[in-house]
Amino acid sequence: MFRKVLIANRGEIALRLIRGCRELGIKAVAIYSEADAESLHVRAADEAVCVGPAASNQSYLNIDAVVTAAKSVNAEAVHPGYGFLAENAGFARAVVDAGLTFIGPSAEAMDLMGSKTSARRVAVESGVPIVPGTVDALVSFDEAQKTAEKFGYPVMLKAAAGGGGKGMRLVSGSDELRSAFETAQTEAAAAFGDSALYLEKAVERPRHIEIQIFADTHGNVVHLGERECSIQRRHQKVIEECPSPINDPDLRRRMGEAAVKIGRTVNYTGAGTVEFLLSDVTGEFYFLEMNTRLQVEHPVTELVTGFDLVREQLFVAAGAQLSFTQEDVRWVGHAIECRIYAEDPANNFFPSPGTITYLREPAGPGVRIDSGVANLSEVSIYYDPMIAKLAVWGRTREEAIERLRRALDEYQVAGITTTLPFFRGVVRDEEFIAGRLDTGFIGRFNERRVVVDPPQEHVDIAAIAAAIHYSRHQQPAFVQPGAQVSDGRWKMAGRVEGLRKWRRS
Amino acid sequence: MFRKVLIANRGEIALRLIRGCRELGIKAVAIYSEADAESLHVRAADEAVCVGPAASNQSYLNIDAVVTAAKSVNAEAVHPGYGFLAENAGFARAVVDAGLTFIGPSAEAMDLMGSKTSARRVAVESGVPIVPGTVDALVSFDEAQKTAEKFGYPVMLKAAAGGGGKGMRLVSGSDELRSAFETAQTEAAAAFGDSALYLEKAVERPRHIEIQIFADTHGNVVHLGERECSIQRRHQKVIEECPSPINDPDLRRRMGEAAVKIGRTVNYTGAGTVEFLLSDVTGEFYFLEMNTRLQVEHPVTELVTGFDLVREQLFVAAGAQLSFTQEDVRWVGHAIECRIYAEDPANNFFPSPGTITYLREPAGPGVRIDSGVANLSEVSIYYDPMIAKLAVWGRTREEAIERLRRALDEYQVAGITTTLPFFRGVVRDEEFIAGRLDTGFIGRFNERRVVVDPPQEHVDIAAIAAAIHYSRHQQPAFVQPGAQVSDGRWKMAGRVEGLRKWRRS
Amino acid sequence: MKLKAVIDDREQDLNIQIDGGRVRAEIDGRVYDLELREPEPGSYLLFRDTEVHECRVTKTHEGFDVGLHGVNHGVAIVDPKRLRSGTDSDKHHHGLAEIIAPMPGKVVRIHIETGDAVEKGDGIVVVEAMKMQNEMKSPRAGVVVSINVKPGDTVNAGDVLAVVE
Amino acid sequence: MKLKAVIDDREQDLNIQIDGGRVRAEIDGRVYDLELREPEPGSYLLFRDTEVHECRVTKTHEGFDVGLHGVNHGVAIVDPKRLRSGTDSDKHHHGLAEIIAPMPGKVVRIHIETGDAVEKGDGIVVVEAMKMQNEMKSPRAGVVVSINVKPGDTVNAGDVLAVVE
Repeated sequence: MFRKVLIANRGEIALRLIRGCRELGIKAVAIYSEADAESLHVRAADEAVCVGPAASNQSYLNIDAVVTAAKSVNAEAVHPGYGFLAENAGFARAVVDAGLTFIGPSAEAMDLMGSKTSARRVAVESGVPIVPGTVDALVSFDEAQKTAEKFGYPVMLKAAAGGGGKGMRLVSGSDELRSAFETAQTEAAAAFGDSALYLEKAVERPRHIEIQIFADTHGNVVHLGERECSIQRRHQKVIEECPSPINDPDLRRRMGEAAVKIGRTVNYTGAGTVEFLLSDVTGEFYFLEMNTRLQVEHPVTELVTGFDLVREQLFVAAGAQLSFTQEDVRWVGHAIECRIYAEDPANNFFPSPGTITYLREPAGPGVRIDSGVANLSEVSIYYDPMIAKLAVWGRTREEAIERLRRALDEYQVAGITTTLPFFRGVVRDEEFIAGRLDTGFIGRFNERRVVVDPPQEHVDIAAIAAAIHYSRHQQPAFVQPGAQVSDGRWKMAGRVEGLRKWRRS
Repeated sequence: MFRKVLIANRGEIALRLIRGCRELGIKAVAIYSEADAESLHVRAADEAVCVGPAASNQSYLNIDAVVTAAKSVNAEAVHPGYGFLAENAGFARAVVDAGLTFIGPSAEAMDLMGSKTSARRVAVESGVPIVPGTVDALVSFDEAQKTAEKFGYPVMLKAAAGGGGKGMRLVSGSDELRSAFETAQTEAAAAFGDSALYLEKAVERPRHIEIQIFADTHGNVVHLGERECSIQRRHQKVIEECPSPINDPDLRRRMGEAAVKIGRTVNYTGAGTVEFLLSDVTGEFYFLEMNTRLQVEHPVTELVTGFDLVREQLFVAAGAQLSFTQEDVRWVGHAIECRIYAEDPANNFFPSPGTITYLREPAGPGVRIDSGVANLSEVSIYYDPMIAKLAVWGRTREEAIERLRRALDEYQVAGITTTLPFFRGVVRDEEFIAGRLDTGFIGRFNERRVVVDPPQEHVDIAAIAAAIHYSRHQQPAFVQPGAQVSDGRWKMAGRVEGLRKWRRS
Repeated sequence: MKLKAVIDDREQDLNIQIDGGRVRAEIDGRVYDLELREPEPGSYLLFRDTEVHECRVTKTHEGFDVGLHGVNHGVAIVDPKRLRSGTDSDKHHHGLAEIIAPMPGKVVRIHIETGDAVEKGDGIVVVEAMKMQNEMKSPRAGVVVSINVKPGDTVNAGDVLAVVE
Repeated sequence: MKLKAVIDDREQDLNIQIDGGRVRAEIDGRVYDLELREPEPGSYLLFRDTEVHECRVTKTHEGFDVGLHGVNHGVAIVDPKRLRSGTDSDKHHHGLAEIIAPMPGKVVRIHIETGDAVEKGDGIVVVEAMKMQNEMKSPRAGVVVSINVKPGDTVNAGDVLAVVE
């Protein structure tokens, strides 16, 4: 096994990887940008190397700097986590060329699956159905327009190099196409250094269901079942479950086999995820894309199967055989994960950077927290606003939801706005409890949510608490009280309106 | 199901029970002593009632006050947790007489199993082997002396009303008997209001193995397998595992059946634990005692079987059938729990009350924390010094130990001395890793532990950090520096010596 | 102490006496007798008879954010004693709709020019932050009377990016 | 700043310069160039080249407790600048063994009387705290020269309960 591994990432996933290394007695080396010197992932590491300024393209995305860092500390392997350089084949090559092990698939496999257009070709070769759409990248806006007309709206624009919803746009009519096309291109360029887009027909009431696969360097390829990731905003997942509420063993087997086929076609190694769209109308599933890395939502699979995916990744990268066969994989109980973002759900999930002035995380039975922050942590404007993942396990989906509800109510974060109030609403929502999910869930949820005002007593007591705090600190709430009362009140209107919208119903 | 339950306890177990109620939509009412008004269990509750002054015999042990509290808030049921009144049949009767449900067995079952002497009679009736010893309480010191001579030393003195090691003494020779007898009597009287003692022959290299049973009011009695609790200090458990490192399915079945027999004999209902001594020499097991309540260490059983024991308790108390049969019980993986005490392992585990000035708890995969404290919590001199339980799960015992090691290293508590350094040593101990456990473990561990000094660099950096802190706060470390340098140094000697002893090896 | 509390957009009279661990408060005639504890700085544990209310109070731009029973309340406290006289308030013109940056970020694109007529929902400005591009739409139909930023500008939360009349 | 650090029972010269985020320290000739951060009050994050050392510093009676890499170090800092002159130190007589209460509690029993001869390990006093009775044993053979408590007394940590010569 490796003696020292460089963790080429930040935030909660860096912590997760450091923990995985620690448990195997491997020294973990963190990298950090100048903005991150005090981040939790640095504090938790055995060693840490600064790789550049705050902007990620000058630090976490800087291949030379990261590889140099790995060499400078004599790391034997590099774990990319997710995001940043995780799906950059050039990075994988640079790591290998530097004589180190890249903890992930071969650069060749990443090339094949990294570009969505070539990935779709692989799926076709493997006999796995794909969503009707362009197989090659669009050469121009005109082509986009023509193809869109051909398939008929609504259509999806996607970044060929993409992932994580960056550079992805749903276009419901021709009038929206240009603005969407331009925005997606810029976003794709910014996120992946490649503005190439392609276009797909949009599937009706699609469920986003993905299959976790694992392969070693000895030809063993297995799947660990599905994750349901239909609850998304801006095409980014916010809640994931294992198994899907559908929980159909036959569907699991068929999708699992399809995913394993694709893995075999590209001689995949390590952890990978094959994403499918499942039409809640027709019941058919289509290959969507493959993520050639560990997923954000891997904990729900770990909770239900019992396997430690990071541990397996390290063993596979070190040349070991998988510690289990397909027959050993059992799915016990139900797990649900909520991604806690520093975003304002009352304001279209806009990021809300800032300093965490108070943090109390839930604990107890069936609760797992993977957090990237501690008390007084800075949530910076430079990076993804996810601060933590809350995952729960229960014997049944019902028990898991009850635990999730309890854990969300325990969770206290102050100083920044988070998506916690949104989740508190979702776990009390009929449709969610019934498991009727598709990627349109949040839109409909926002429509149907009945806003229940809290009892007058709670409102009064909140005011009293504020008054107590004020009296103890004796600073006026407003710098210019007179001038700003009404202004403040006006601002507050929107703000409190928002807050009210997200009350527990 | 109940709408409102009174939690007749404090600390981590009160939190655990509040969580269990919350998940079922039950309002949880806490009780607290005047010393506990700001405790976490009060802050987490929906309602709270003060039941008296700090001294537990005037508050948490005050039956009238607790029952009155339950009535005053219209609670429908009372959960006693463990310790305090949990095994007090009089309390169970008072609760029932007040028209409320006692979440636990019938007072009759508690009477039978509560007194160790009558419990031993029940075991004999049920055809379960017991340790040779007096069946009735000792009437005098003389009788103690005679019986001890009869069985031959070493012998065990135990409180008839006892539990949790209070009023228990190992006596290796006649010269020690009187002092042990007196101490045990006073302790028994203080802890249980009953100074009656009995005497047993001491078993050689005994393993303390207990079986979790569960029974409903419809005649179903099942067992959830064993917990190994051999690692004890002062006859109190500090580390528990499920399953036992022995992990012998046949032994589990035989002990399980013995435990179920006892449960049937007394028409037991709810959660109970039958404790056995297993001789590591002969492989025979003997009935020791039964705890007619939830155990401190129940989380390891929950982690391995997946059942939520508090949830089951609530359902059973509400009259439901057990949600599972013996055939449904599966043991998956391995769980280990460490009891984090506010005690100084370097100083014979003396309690070290105080204020927690800094707290960072471990998290991530396979880690469960049940904590009774938060940042700035007061660990009071009045109550049991356990502040939290750290439990980990792994696919194998090896994986669980690796996680435990990682989690213990993450755990940061400042302001009080805790048993964390002791555990950090244990999880690196050959014998522990090999699973060679018996109740003499800690004694031998203290003998064999090789003390590894930390690298000079760490010692220097610790000194530098202290100097930085000093320079930033500029208070002299000593009120009278001149006079106390050497005195301080002398005190430090003992202290640091101690600290060194508990360093990670 | 006599204060005004602005909560849920309503201004109310709040008369409060704090005497050690006892708090007596009256809000628009509703009376509260509470026992007060502060287990952590900024965490106020309030007992009303047996009811437990733990309030987490944080200072914000507009006043205070109070977390209570899983709900966040925006509260502004106004202390008449501290008000300066002669307030020329309400600089806010209701004929105008301001497009305001909800967070710090960088302007990447501007879809309109001063004088353009826009429909409700038309894209006005695209701001990028945390690697995400967000199109700010016009809250109403009207004419663009001012554009206060250009592509590449860095903006802060609350900045007025454009105004539609 | 020139200081003395008492750590692991050894007094060492500690010369330290703190200049913003840079720390240069010399201990008995060993030189450390460190980068300093303070992510939380009392948490000092020290980088030595790429090595990460997070120190959690807490004030104690004897000086400071420093948690580092899962180990607790007791450190006393002595600032010669602040030492008063004329120290009549070492009031501690090494011929004596003091039986000291390690924590607050109540004396429940005393097994000896002044003048008794005791063996190493003999029970001297039983102190009860947190519902546990703990027998304080004599650390050495000798004669009891003083007993400073009686049953029922409440004692604090550090109190000398008895002395054996």
